[in-house]
Amino acid sequence: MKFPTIFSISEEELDLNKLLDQITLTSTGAAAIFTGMVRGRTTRTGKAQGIHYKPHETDHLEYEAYKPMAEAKMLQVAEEIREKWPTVEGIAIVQRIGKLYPRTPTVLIACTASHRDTGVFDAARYGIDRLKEIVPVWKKEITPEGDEWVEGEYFPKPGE
Amino acid sequence: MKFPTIFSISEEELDLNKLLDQITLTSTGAAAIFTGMVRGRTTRTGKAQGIHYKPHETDHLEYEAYKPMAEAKMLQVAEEIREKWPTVEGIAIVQRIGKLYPRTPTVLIACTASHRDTGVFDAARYGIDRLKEIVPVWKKEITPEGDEWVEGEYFPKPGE
Amino acid sequence: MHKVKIMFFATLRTRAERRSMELEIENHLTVAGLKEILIAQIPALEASLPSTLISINREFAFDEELIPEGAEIALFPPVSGG
Amino acid sequence: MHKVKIMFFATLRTRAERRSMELEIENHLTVAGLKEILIAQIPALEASLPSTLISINREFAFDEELIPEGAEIALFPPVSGG
Repeated sequence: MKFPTIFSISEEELDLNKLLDQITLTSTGAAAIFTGMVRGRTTRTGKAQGIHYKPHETDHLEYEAYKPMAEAKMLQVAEEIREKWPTVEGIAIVQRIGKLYPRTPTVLIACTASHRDTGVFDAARYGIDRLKEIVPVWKKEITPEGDEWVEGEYFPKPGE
Repeated sequence: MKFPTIFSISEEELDLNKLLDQITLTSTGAAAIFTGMVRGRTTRTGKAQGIHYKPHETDHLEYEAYKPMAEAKMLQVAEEIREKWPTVEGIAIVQRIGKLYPRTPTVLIACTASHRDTGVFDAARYGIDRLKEIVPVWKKEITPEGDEWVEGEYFPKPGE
Repeated sequence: MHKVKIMFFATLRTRAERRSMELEIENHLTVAGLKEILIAQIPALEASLPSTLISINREFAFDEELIPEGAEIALFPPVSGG
Repeated sequence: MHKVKIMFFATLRTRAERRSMELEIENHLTVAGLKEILIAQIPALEASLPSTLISINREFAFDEELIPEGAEIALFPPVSGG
């Protein structure tokens, strides 16, 4: 059987209903979906997952992508998910780019399976973690204090 | 601050975009969403989470709920989530009832937080597991071979 | 004596052949006592009683509990939503 | 000699003050060799080079790798999507 894999860099609004429908098969009984949104207000201090945080306000984010490589790496993330969780049926990985304001969903990773105890939650979590490591997308943060490119800190190894 | 909690038994189509929007605050940066769908074809054999499976086809499911108690128990699930994961911001728990056909989303549990490493995935997983234990909703399965009520096997303890 | 409302869901509704009933019960009746009365009135309920859940005023209830005046009672099998 | 296309993204684009360029390079040039040439042409790149990722034909590339003919090369900082 051929399982659906959706991966794209898009300027369109994310439509969760449509994306979920596209990865739902007759045998599907469960979906785990992660979405990330633009935070208008960040209160965390310190460092987590390579990002230094200090409390601040965000007016908006400007996302850019190296589109053909980003889509190729999204497909790679999907293939890694299928290797680790062979029970996963459909996978959707979509990154929205452009000028995005607080509360707007920017990224979606969704995995479906026949049952919920098959690793779908872990698979979606792995998907967003990997996207933030190897998919060439960057965001510039526009705050009341000025503009700044956000940089990750993951350095891919040969073969990634 | 007052965080939004949505809980309902509904006969309407689940609108993921709308539900996500309703639990997204200015401080929100991450959402983990679980949805369950009607399986038209089940291939699992054996027993998992109290349900005996044998391979079969499903024409449709008919859901019924003891609505006021179900909504009260959904609110309880949300409160349990907030106690275990105090960083969770918004929570949505919606169970659709009525006659539902394969590929149709039947239930949604969504948790939002400022960042994804705050337990949102675990919180959503806990939410669906608890819903399937204590929220009084039942489904009748209509198959080519006949109709059968599906019964869980969880017996709530005093105080649940 | 006081009156309570009893509702039946899913397989219990099928067995009881009704959605709900009203019942006049004595004060200080326990959940266990109510079960005996119900089985006497609706013998079909007995077979599924070991796997029947009971709620009083929308909270799960247990054998030793007393049934308060005007209680909203429900009988149903272990839940299977999702 | 052969021609390659080089693209710059995010902070690297800002530093290089351009989105892309074409470059005539000798055969058997390594990624490390390319970096030296680029720094000579665009000195502003040097400061961020330790945290610059390089891709060749849409795969991450590393110092010892040879640059194939007609390669599509990109320079960018560690990714920050999501």
